Amino acid sequence: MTLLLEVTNLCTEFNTRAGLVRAVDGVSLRVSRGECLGVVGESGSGKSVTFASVMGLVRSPGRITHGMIFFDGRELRDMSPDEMRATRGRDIAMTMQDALTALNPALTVGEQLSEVLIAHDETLPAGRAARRVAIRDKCVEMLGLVGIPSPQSRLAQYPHEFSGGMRQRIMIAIALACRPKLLIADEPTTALDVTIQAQVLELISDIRARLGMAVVLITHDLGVVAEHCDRVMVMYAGQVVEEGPTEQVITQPRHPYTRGLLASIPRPAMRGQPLTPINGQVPDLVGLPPQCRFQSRCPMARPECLVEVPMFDAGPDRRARCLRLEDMP
Amino acid sequence: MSFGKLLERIIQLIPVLLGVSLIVFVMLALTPGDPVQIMVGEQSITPEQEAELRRDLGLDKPMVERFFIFLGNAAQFDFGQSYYHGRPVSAVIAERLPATIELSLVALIVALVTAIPLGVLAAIRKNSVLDRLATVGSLLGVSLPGFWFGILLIMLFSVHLQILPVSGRIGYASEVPTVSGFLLIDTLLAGDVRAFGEALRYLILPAITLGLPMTAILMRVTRTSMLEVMRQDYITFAEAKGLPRRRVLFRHALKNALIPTVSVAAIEMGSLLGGNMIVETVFGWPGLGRLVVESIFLRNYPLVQAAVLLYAVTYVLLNFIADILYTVLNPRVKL
Amino acid sequence: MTEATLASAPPADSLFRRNLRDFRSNRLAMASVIVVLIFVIMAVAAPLIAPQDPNETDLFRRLQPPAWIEGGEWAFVLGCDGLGRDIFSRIIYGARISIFIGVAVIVLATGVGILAGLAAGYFRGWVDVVIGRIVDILLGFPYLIFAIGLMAMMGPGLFNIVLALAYKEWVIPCRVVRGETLAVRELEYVEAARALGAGSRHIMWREILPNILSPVIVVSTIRMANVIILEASLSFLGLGVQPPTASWGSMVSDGRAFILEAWWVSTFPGVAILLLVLAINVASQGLRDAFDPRFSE
Amino acid sequence: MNALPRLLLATALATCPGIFPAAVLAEDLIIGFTLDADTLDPANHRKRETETIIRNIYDGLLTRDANMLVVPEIAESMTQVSATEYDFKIRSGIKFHDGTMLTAEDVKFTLDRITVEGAMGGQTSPRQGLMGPVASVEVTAADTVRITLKEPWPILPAMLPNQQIVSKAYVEKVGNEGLATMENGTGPFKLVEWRKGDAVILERFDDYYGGATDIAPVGKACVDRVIFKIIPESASRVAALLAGEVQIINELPAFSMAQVAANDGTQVMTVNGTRSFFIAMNMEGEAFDDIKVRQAAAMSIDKDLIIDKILAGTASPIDGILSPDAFGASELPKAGYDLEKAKALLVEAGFPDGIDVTMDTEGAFKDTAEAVASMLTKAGIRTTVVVGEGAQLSDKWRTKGAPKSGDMYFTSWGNGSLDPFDIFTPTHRTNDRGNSAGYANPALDALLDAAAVELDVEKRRAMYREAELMINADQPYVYLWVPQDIYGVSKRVTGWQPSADSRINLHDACLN
Repeated sequence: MTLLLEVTNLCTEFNTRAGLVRAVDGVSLRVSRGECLGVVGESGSGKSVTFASVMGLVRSPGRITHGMIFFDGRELRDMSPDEMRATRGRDIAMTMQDALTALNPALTVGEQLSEVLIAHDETLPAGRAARRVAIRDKCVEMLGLVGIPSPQSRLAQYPHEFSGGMRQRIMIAIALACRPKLLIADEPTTALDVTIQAQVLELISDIRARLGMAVVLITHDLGVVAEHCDRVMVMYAGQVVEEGPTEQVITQPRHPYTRGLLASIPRPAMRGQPLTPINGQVPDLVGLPPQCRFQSRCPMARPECLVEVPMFDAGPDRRARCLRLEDMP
Repeated sequence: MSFGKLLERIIQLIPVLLGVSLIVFVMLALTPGDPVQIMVGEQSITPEQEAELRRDLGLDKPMVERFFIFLGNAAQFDFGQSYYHGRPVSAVIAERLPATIELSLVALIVALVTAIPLGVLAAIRKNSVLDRLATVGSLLGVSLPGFWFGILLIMLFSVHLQILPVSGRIGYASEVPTVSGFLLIDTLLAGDVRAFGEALRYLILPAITLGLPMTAILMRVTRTSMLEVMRQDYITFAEAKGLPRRRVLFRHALKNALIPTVSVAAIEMGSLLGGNMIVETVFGWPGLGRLVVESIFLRNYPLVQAAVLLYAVTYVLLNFIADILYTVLNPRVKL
Repeated sequence: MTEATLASAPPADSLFRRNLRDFRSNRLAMASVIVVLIFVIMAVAAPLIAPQDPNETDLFRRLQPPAWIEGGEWAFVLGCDGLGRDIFSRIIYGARISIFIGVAVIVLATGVGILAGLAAGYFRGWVDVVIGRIVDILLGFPYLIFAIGLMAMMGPGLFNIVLALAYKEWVIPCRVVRGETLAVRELEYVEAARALGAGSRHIMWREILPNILSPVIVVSTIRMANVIILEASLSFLGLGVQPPTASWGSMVSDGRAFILEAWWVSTFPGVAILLLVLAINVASQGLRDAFDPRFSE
Repeated sequence: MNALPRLLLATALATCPGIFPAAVLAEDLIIGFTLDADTLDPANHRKRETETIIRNIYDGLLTRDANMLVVPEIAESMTQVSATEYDFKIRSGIKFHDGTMLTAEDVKFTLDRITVEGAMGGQTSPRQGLMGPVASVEVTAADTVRITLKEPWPILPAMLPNQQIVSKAYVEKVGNEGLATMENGTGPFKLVEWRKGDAVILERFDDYYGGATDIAPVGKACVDRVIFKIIPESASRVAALLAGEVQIINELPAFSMAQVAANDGTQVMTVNGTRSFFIAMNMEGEAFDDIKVRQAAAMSIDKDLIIDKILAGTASPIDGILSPDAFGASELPKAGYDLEKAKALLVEAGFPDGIDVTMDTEGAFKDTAEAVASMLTKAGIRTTVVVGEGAQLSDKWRTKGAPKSGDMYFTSWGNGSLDPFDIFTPTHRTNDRGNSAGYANPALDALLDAAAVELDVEKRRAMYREAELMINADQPYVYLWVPQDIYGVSKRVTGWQPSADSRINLHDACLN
């Protein structure tokens, strides 16, 4: 598999009133073509900001301070705003957590879908009438693809006229309209009922297989990752703490935080064992000393953990950010 | 929006309009003095005429009944006779109305076309020099007393620079036949560009004075709501779609940001209507506002009463239209 | 403050104090507060401050220019009006009228508005419907036109202006109070008080009112600026207080006749209105930012 | 103002098509005028401004020249047949604006419409009072109309210029309401358009018969069009004149005279007015029933100072009710400004601490009333000015004998005819309509009644002299002054002169 996205040592900072917050601190990651990467972490762990940085959507007062972002062989950070615009939506697409807020309430679904095509699709015919027909056909096709019944009649409707699951599908249809090479799905199921969660994830997997695109699935749900992702990356307080093939990470976590996460969710494999929450809170990211960020909550923490901890190799294609990597059971 | 819902909304207007009429009726009914004497003022009428007027007004009848007589007459635009003018009140008002409407509309347009772009610019260039200027300007705009600002404008442009006329509405435009009563339209209909420019010259200062507070408020509202909207997920999503900046700003952001602007504009129409009285007085504009002010001092109360009712009903209807516009802009709200 | 109350006070940094601190750190707002205070002092201590009797006419000083222009003198800093009265002294006395009417209307309107709003929001049902209807109807009138209509019928006079403005003004605090009451009445502590058997009056005054006061105060200060402009507008149209009482609006109006020869007659009173209203607006915006951040930008 | 921004602004405005200055048509004479006409019906108004506009459209039986001399206009001649009968011979060949010929019937119709109760569709003309004791109007020959009076009324000729002749057929066609906005007069100008509140646009009536033969030149009007442009604000009116937007303005404020005179293309024109200003003191009240208090008030007011400073010398002080130009006016003893004596009189009257009084006045006179009030205050008559509105004050003070409240009333009475009957009787006869002081003097009443019908001019003059001396002694009013009418006029205007009756007659005005 060839490499599609490679991020190296990305740092993104926010200049807030309370002080400088390094929301993304030296994150490196890779996504191959067609691959599905799961990104897990609590809220505030920097997972969303990381990919907002990739998309070039970090807004003031935030900014990328350093790092490299190679996508499909090009450095995204060197692109002009216009080039970046052309890339977004066409090559890299994104869905957001809640379709209710991500879809513009004042515009029809049809308009929100067709505008992506107008912005990016160069295969559209030139004539006005023909163009309009082509756009409409494509919109209908996309809505059909994500499983909206009788799509023609629904193009003129507004987002609030759809159910939650339907809205999520519409958002996905919009993201996929230009057949992107990479889809970043930011918490695609959090806002949904359990039954619909499964359908939506099914849909993403299904389309991914059909279109052969890569997917980054940002979630805080390890169960979702286990089911859908090839590889997983765990983030904590702005840093990647562990990454590797899903199966291995879940069965044999090499970072205490990953272990904690796994222990705090019900899993069929752990049936019968008590759930143990992680004690404490995510540290305030302002003025953080250079030391292991998890140590305040870590059951395995030792005095020597009060130093800056790099990523260690933890087996083939696996890495973890823990000094006590070897002590892990 | 279905016809049924629209009808429902129209029916909801009725109690408000009734209440407004009641207050206007009570205003005159409670004015101390004999209503007939008040209506007639300095003019003399015969005893027979006076008796007839008493009968018409139903002064011998109980208050409630008199109110319904008033309502019935008002519904037919019958507000009695303006004895000063020797014509019905409604005729006198109708003569003055086009000038007032023209001035108000131009002021509204001036306010909208300056406030909205400025508000948007200030929002997307937050904290820039322009934003700060706009903020200061809007504060000044709501704090400037219109009557004083108008006088300053006259001193500068009419007296000192002598580039704009001092007072009134007429000029070269007097050559143009009256069709709509709006000089800007009539001059264009007549194909007389020069008269159009002339009419415009007379309009500039009053329209700016009248539109200023509204401009200030709308600019602030547009800026605030634009900032609010720009924080929304759907803007991020629109950016993520790689749409052109213009489309994100004007189609996605502005359409939503305009929703509160429309509501506020409707409310501010009240200050525009009230401001007419001031601005028309300062600029000698021959509209209804000045007529009302003059009539107050002549104690021509029937005319004042009719005009107050007219202004209030107009305001209620404008707000109703704004409500409808609101639903057009905001599909989430159902009538 | 005694030590005992200090000890029993809630955590030193109560919300109110933090808000107050926020407000104090807003320099522009503080400057505006100082400007407003200066006007208030001018109004209260007018007889002590004014260099001249505001109503003393002296035809030999008719249209005398401000001090820095040839023909002016420093005892009559801002010049004299058409009857040779000192404009500066009249502006100082005029502050009394503007501020008195501003405060009187707002106090009256806020009092009535709180009562009506609390009743509507707390009892709901028919009380709410009736008050809501009245509010809707009053909102159907453009403000100035309503006031002009009333003044035309009642005749000019200080007391009548206060009434004419307050008749409509109360609607604004009423709507705010009603909305806040509706939101607050379902909150836990109110429920708790009700469960403990507190009477309606106790709940409204002791539990609800203190918690909705901030937005009401913020709205009231913003409205005060508006009321002052409205009063000046009425006076400008000749529907305000009677001469020779100095009122800024009528001073501007009187000066209109002289704009060709003596610009200062209507310019300075206008500047006074602008300064006071601007200061109130800036200060109230600061208040809103500090105390009611929901509405701030 | 610096030249550069001025130039920039001017350029900016000039580049917009059609925005830069209106080239007014050469022959448009534009009058910057204080008030719009209420109506164009000559029989349905009581306002000077309305009358001014109407008089350029309609002609009367008689008119006045610039020197207030009454001369025939539509009438060719007037003959007094007896003490109560006047015959008017109607000029032939007079056309209404619609082309029909004026007949004696039209004259009778017009006068009946004014004098007969309820003749205007049930309403009585508000001008009825101006026609005094007219009993009937008859057409006695094809070209002759006879007016019969109930009693002798020597000022009928002086009052007739106030009434304009309408077309009977036209009024019957358009009705009273139609006549309010449309016209069919015989005057030198006809109506083109009335932009209500903004302007009255008139154009020359080419079939005009020429007007009064005693006033040269006879013939149609000089200018093509006349526009009364309504500019209520005095400063705006002056600015418009200075900017050349208008050629004549009325009510030029006294303090703007210097500026208009100094300006290159404009001049100031004045004419002695006919309106007497005075302060009524309520003689039924507690303080002013004492002549000493009334004298104190009169002595505390420095009329000359006010005339000098506020009215820029454009008024004549009076010590009786009559204008110096009026019939019967004469030199009278002056009260004279004497502050100390005024204070002393007040003490003598039993008010050592002074008195607190109010003075009612209309907004238009606020300025002078306040100046007067501050002078009274200095003498111990502490006066507060209360601005009221005309009709309301009129109700309050002109009670025709009914009890009244109030202390002082700063007011005026017009005397367009300059005949004492028109001003002396209403303001001083017991319980008459303008007797706002509540003055009651049977001896004066008898004298005024006799003077009204006295046909011998010299006897009559002596009677009014005697009456003036009576009121000068009793001082029911503080008699103030008769102001001049002041006009600002472009030097392009020729052939026009202001008239003492405050009307602007534009028949003879030309424009260079």
